[in-house]
Amino acid sequence: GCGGGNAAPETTQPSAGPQTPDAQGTQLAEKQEIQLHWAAANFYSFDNNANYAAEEIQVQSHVLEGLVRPTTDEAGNQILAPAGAERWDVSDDGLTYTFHLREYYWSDGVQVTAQHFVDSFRRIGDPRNAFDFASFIGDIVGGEALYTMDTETASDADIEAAKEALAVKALDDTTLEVTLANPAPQFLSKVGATYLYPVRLDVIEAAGELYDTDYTTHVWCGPFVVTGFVKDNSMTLEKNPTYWDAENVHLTRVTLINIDEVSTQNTMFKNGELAAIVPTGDYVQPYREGLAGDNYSYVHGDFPGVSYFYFNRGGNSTSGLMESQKVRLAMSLAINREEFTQVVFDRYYAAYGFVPYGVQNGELTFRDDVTEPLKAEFDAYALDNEKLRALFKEGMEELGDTRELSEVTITYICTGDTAIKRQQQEYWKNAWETALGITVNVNVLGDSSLFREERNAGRYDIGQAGWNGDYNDPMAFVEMWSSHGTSIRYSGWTEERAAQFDTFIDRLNAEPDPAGREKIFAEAEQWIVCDEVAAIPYMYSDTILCVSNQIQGMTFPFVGPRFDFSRAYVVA
Amino acid sequence: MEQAADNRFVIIGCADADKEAIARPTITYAQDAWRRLRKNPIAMASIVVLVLMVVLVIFGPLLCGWEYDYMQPTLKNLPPSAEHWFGTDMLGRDIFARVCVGGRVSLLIALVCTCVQVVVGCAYGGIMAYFGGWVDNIMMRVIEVMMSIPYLLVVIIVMMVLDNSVPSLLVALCVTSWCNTARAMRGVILQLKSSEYVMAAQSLGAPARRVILKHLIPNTIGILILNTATSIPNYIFQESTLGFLGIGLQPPNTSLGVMISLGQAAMEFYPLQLIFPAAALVLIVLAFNLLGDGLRDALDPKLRK
Amino acid sequence: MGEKLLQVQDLRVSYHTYAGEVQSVRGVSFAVEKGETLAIVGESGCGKSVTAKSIMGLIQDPGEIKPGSRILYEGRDILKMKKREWRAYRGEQCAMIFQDALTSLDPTMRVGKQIAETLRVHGRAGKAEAAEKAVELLRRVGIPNPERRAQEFPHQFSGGMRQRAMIATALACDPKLLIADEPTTALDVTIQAQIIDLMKQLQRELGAAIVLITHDLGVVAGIAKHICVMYSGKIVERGTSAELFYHPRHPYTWALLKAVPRLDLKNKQELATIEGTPPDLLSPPAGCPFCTRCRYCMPVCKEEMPPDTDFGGGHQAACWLHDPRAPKVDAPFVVRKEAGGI
Amino acid sequence: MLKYTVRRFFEMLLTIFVIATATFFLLAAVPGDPLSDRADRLPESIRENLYRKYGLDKPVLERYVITMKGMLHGDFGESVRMPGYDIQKLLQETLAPSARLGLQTIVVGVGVGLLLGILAAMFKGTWLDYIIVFFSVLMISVPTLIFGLLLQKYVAGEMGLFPIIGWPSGEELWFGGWAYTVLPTLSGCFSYIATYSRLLKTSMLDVINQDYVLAARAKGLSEPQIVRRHILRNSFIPIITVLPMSIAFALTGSFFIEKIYAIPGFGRYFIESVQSRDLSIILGQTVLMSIVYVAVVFLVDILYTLIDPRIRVGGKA
Amino acid sequence: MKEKEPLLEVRHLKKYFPAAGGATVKAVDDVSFTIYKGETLGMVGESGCGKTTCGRTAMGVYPKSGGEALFDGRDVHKLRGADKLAFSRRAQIIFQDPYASLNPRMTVADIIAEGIDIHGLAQNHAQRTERVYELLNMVGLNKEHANRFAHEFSGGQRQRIGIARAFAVNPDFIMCDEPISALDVSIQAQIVNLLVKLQREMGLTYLFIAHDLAMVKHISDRIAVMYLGTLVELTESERLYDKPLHPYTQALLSAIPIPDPEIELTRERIRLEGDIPSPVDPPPGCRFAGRCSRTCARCRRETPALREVEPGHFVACHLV
Ligand SMILES: Nc1ncnc2c1ncn2[C@@H]1O[C@H](COP(=O)(O)OP(=O)(O)OP(=O)(O)O)[C@@H](O)[C@H]1O
Ligand SMILES: Nc1ncnc2c1ncn2[C@@H]1O[C@H](COP(=O)(O)OP(=O)(O)OP(=O)(O)O)[C@@H](O)[C@H]1O
Ligand SMILES: [Mg+2]
Ligand SMILES: [Mg+2]
Repeated sequence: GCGGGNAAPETTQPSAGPQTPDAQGTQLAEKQEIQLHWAAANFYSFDNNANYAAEEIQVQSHVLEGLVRPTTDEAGNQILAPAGAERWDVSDDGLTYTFHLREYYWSDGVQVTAQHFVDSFRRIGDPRNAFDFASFIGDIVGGEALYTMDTETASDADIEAAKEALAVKALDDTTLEVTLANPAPQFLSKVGATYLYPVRLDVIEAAGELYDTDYTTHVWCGPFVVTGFVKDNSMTLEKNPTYWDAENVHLTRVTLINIDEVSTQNTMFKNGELAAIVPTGDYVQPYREGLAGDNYSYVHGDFPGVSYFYFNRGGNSTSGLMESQKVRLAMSLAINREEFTQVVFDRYYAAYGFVPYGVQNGELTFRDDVTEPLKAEFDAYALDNEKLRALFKEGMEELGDTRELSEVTITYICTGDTAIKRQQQEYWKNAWETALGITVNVNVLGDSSLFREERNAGRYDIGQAGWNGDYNDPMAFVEMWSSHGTSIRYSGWTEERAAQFDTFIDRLNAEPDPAGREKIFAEAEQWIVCDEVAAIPYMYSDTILCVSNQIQGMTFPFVGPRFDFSRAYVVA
Repeated sequence: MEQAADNRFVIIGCADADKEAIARPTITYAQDAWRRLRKNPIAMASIVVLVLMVVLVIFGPLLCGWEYDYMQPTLKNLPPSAEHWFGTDMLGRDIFARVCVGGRVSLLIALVCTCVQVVVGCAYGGIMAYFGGWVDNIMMRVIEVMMSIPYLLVVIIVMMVLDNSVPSLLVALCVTSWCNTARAMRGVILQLKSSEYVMAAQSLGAPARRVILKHLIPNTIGILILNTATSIPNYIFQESTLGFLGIGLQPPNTSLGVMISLGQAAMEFYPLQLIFPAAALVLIVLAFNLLGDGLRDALDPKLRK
Repeated sequence: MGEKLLQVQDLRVSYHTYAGEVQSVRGVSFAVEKGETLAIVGESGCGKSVTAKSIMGLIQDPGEIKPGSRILYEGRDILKMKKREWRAYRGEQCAMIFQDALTSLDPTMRVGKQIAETLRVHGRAGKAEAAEKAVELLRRVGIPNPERRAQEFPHQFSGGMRQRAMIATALACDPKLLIADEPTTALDVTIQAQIIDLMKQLQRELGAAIVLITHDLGVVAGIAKHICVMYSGKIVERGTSAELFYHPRHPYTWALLKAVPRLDLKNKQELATIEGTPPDLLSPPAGCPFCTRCRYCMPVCKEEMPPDTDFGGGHQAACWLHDPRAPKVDAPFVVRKEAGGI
Repeated sequence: MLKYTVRRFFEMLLTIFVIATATFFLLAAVPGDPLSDRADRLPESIRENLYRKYGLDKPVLERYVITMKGMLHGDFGESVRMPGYDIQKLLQETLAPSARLGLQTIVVGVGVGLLLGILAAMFKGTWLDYIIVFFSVLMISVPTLIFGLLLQKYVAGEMGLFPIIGWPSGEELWFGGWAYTVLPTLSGCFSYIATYSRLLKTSMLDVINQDYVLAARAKGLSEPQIVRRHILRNSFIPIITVLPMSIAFALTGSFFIEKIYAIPGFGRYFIESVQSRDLSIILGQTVLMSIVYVAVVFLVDILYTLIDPRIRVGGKA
Repeated sequence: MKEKEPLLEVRHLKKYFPAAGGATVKAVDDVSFTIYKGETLGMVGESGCGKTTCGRTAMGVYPKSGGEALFDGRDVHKLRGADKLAFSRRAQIIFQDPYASLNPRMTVADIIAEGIDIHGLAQNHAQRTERVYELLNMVGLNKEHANRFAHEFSGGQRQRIGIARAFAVNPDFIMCDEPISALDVSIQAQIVNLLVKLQREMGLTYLFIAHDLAMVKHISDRIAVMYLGTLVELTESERLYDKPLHPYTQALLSAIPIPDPEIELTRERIRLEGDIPSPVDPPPGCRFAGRCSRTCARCRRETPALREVEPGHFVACHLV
């Protein structure tokens, strides 16, 4: 099970951690085959360096074996378990990592060597490949220099030289040494991501154009191998007999199949055709309350995702009011996050900070130690419309705007017309209008491109976004506001403000101690949501899963694949 | 024989006045059509339903006393009751009021779009068929191109050029809607074109516009009605599909199409949220179709006698 | 007197329309003997086609054959027949040639097949045999090159040929009764003459009785043995061909005879016409339907329907002029020397 | 005939060229590109390299020339959204299920539609007619998606009569695995049933009043014989005019049904590739659609002459 | 007799239609005739022989394939714009089919006033209405008919509406395309009488097309007999009746039905064998050769030209 910090009280704790069937004394079923839903359309490539979508990770994490594997321990805590690396040493200054690989093999019989990791790190950093997660090598000496090279100006030779210079070295076949530019405890979590799993250059070369699409050109080194793939529809995985831990892999075949409609998923789960589902919307309640039968276990855990609003703080915004911190704060305090999550989703957590529950900083779980920065202020205002309006008005007056609140119109941009999105849009509009007495103009844009167009042109006051952490560290949630981050391109987050924020990053880079880091993270978070009001966080994501009682041993890592079935088994 | 008898047997000949008399009452085309429509109980029922719908759609929210966008988050997904006739939706809004308001938008869209479809389709099809030759060939190709270009692209362009508002929604819905009508019209008009009354008008010196408008198009009513009545639900659904692209209706505005697609998400647990708007739509479409059938019979000069 | 093949007794047919009941046929009675030709003459809309369709059992929905009407075919009332009996009767016993050959032939079916169809449905022939017979029939109605023509479609035929194809279809099962509803109206004079000749010849060969419907007295002069003159749903005069042409008794018949264009008239001289239009059958007048157009109209004509006056030899006319109380009127023209007044 | 075919062929090429050009420039005019979604989350330097990799940094005209040159060789280029795929490969992998589903849907939908149309026309004004009208209106008033889901939930899920999802593959790609195809076909065919029953009814009512129907009755044919031999053929002409559109659309896949029943078909790419601005796939699909359409129209023209001998191929009255 | 002034001169007019398989239908093949002001030229011939086509081509309704048609000295096919509009006012058509030639969805008033509207002949609505009433009255219908629809009328009445429509623009010349063929005999006479009366009153010129020689003879001053796209005989109507020269004309005359059983039963009719042959690529020689009882070798070889055998009597036959 997944450790749940502030998990909702209804949570049924599933069996924790990977357990061997024998330990439980359970009877294994004859047929060790399961089927799972999987949004196939988001599986674009078999190239683990090129991957970026969750569905790709879901597959790659089962067919490849990286240095470490994100999973949960017996107690349900998030851990990085030794995988391809039997063990690793970290130098005292936190800058040098030495991984000692175990002896394990690709499915074609070739041993997995440290060089395969070196190749993978260099390949993902190669600017000519322009891989999405190239920045994952950013912590390594020479990493940032490599992936930020400009392919127009840099020659191939320059790039090759930069690749050589990347401080990842195969000391021998089973020893890999990585040198970091600064002590970055999150590095280990990044290594657990499938993007940095090993690659075989010879296989890539032989496959040529087919490497992305044709699984038969690939070799595998994980617990399963791919034996079937229908584009945008399904993927078949079968047990890899040469996997180093094959004796603990029980499932012989796993079919990942695309079932778009939630009602279909539901029907199939009830019919026992799906091993697990992720209920959403109205389906959550019946599963949570056990109305849907009793042959499943209900899992509720944390998820590293936060939903927030950002502002257009440029002078070009439609109302021109978002420059005022007080206005922004008023908007942030005006919404009833508890009611929202309750009414619209009937799940998730109200967010008064930016770092979600369960995110770990080394051994520490950030949210357990640091109270949410907005909480106090929110309680002070207690959704009192008078006070909120006064605050908003004050902010307006600071900007020299003397209009009545009823004359104020702000524009809220968003995308999508699914039932749930529409409900959100309507809820927010209503919430701000009733609390602040202003008019909120909802502009729903057709697709993400149109949305971006509108956003980049600044024709809005407030916009909606979500962010999921790629690795398990608070850094994944604060880095975006730095000058390396992605916020810089929109939301009126100027270079200046980013530079201001970079001081936090600089301090973090110099601080290897988790406790010290925690303090700095707390300051940074305070700055984002309270002092600067760069964003209005309103909701942390969570994970809800229902697993058939027939299936045991499935784990649900915090980052990485949503289901880890590598050690799961079907009981009779 | 008697005097009286003699009077009766006097040749008086025929009076000039009765010569060309037609015994039937004088009634105009419209009167006659209306009269025959009235004889058709199904068509009359459809009219009654439509009128009722229009009344409901305008005054419905007043009747039930709820604003269509008034949220009561604590009272969400309620079943029908005396308070909320059709129950409440997922944000605790009154479904009856929403069906009325949604119906208003959907009816408006359906009517405006069918009007455009009919007008443009007729004009285009008429011109194409009337002039024939290379004009026809080119205009036909234009239709082919229009119909082949991905519709979504066209819609996005419309959104860009115009803004994200109800008028641009209407434009987006109408951009290619007339193509099929134009094709159908072309087929009929090609046949009508060689009829003698068209030739008569031409030999009187009638310009093309007059021939098309006065002679050709009025005689295609049957096809037009069929075309129109069946395209009404199409528009209503297309509107909700375009809503998916964020065109036109912005929250909390709603339409039957939107309500149906939202209701579909809640179908499993709150089927009434789907059934009410869907029933309203079926009623509207059924009424339009049956009225269309009746109208076609009433307007068809062939069926008169 | 020959044997009666068909007897129509007091046939009344109405159409129920929006405006009310259109009484298309109002009590028509006549009889056809085996092998003879009866002509029904009258102007457009007087109910000729409705009469013909009644005999074929083709009156459909808005139309209704009123109770009390009887149509006896070989002594059997066909109005009481069952569906299956109707199918055996139509086409085999009694066939019909329609007014408009172009619209009466299925445009999508080869002519030969349409002819063979009749034979097939009545089980008269197998497929191949029927096809052969169809070619034979086409030859018989005088279509040159019938083998090829049988394979063509109606639109490839000229008007006269289409009409002949219709005749061939009707003749396929050697019916005893042939109803020809204005078979020549749409055709020009030369073809018209050909078709009439053809019908005469076929009648001689096959001995079928023919009911010939037309609005042109000239057409029937050479073929009909008996003639009924119909006006506004009623038969106003009937008799043998000679009687009717040489001793017409009804003002309508006079007018019809006069209206036939004659080559001996002076150029641009005013032609004899029947002014006005027939009464609307929606509300037929109580009196003589012709009275509004009749030069000899009397007050009584408007009030009361004239009774049939019998002139012997089956010659009857329904006109008040033959009432003893009425003034004597001469026929307004002379067909032959011996023809005269009443 | 040959001349006509050749002319039509060249006209088709020209039309397709215009369509492709129009699509290209529309796409260029529309904001966004296939990378923008991804690039939004990427640091600036990776972003620039990514655009350069796919040649999307070049000016529009240059890209147009490149695209058209490729098209001349039948190469629409590689998808940006789906690395390693081009339209040919995509079609190879996905067209068969879509085409089979489309064909089945058309055959069943049009077939049943025509049958209902015949019944409605023959029993015009009776309760049967009104029931058919009611159901056909119901069929066009309820979205395919809802039909699909309802059928799936009740017929497959609760009654267990058919598999919930899936589609025959391998040996059974074209024949066999019928159980899988029943529900998808059924959910898809409703709209065709509605459209075609209404259309046929209208045109049959026209034909029923024709003289040759009366003439056929006078020959002693029974009502079913008349319908079969004379009425149907003649009422098919208007049907044939609209059939090509239906076929062209059906063959290239149905988005909703493929989604609901997890059918590995082509339908989804229509919407998705436009939304992701994936030029090569959009162009390929558009051209494919037009080719199918033009080809079907051509076939139908020939069919016309078979059904109605008055019409000549390529002839204008 | 005063000098006859030509109004419509048709010279070597040809009209071909494309037919299946690249063949051509020679519907009108080299036809020449002249219509003088104030006269009526009758045109008779079997169905499909090209009468309508000839008339319509001469009126410029169909584009021509050859030859020319001069109306008042000007080629009708070359008229454009205002000239064409003016021409359409002077020359009018009455159509063959009274059912097909009236728009079923227009009122009688609108049908009749169509020409008035197009040519702006009425200043205001009242004037227009008045003119419509006048025209209705002229053709023997009354005011109360103005707001009805064509379907409410009988065939004869419909034909009169068509006549009123043609007369609405005060034309000089009217082509009457079989205005009586579709009508009952009793009504045919009404129409002919009406046309004669109107001609007398207004000094009109008619081209009167029909297939029934008996009726044509009444109304026409001269008669042209057409056979399969060509003129075979053209002369004054009395003379044609008294002394038909062309064998086809003779056959036509003999086919006229006479309402007298004795004559009908006894008279000798000239039987034409077979139907009118197809005008698709007709064979060389006399077109009538296939059905003529007096065909000789020359007839099959050589197309006879229209010759003036007597003053004002033209025949195209080798044997006269
Ligand atoms: N289907 C029908 N519905 C209504 N009235 C009809 C129908 N068929 C015929 N009638 C009416 O019956 C009357 C007689 O029509 P019928 O067709 O018998 O005339 P007719 O003598 O054959 O005329 P014509 O010479 O024009 O063929 C007409 O007044 C017509 O209006
Ligand atoms: N639009 C057309 N296209 C092709 N062929 C035509 C066309 N119009 C007429 N024809 C052919 O030209 C020939 C002459 O036709 P036209 O209508 O002029 O004859 P008509 O003498 O007026 O006959 P009717 O007495 O039947 O009116 C016919 O063979 C006809 O098939
Ligand atoms: Mg009749
Ligand atoms: Mg003609």
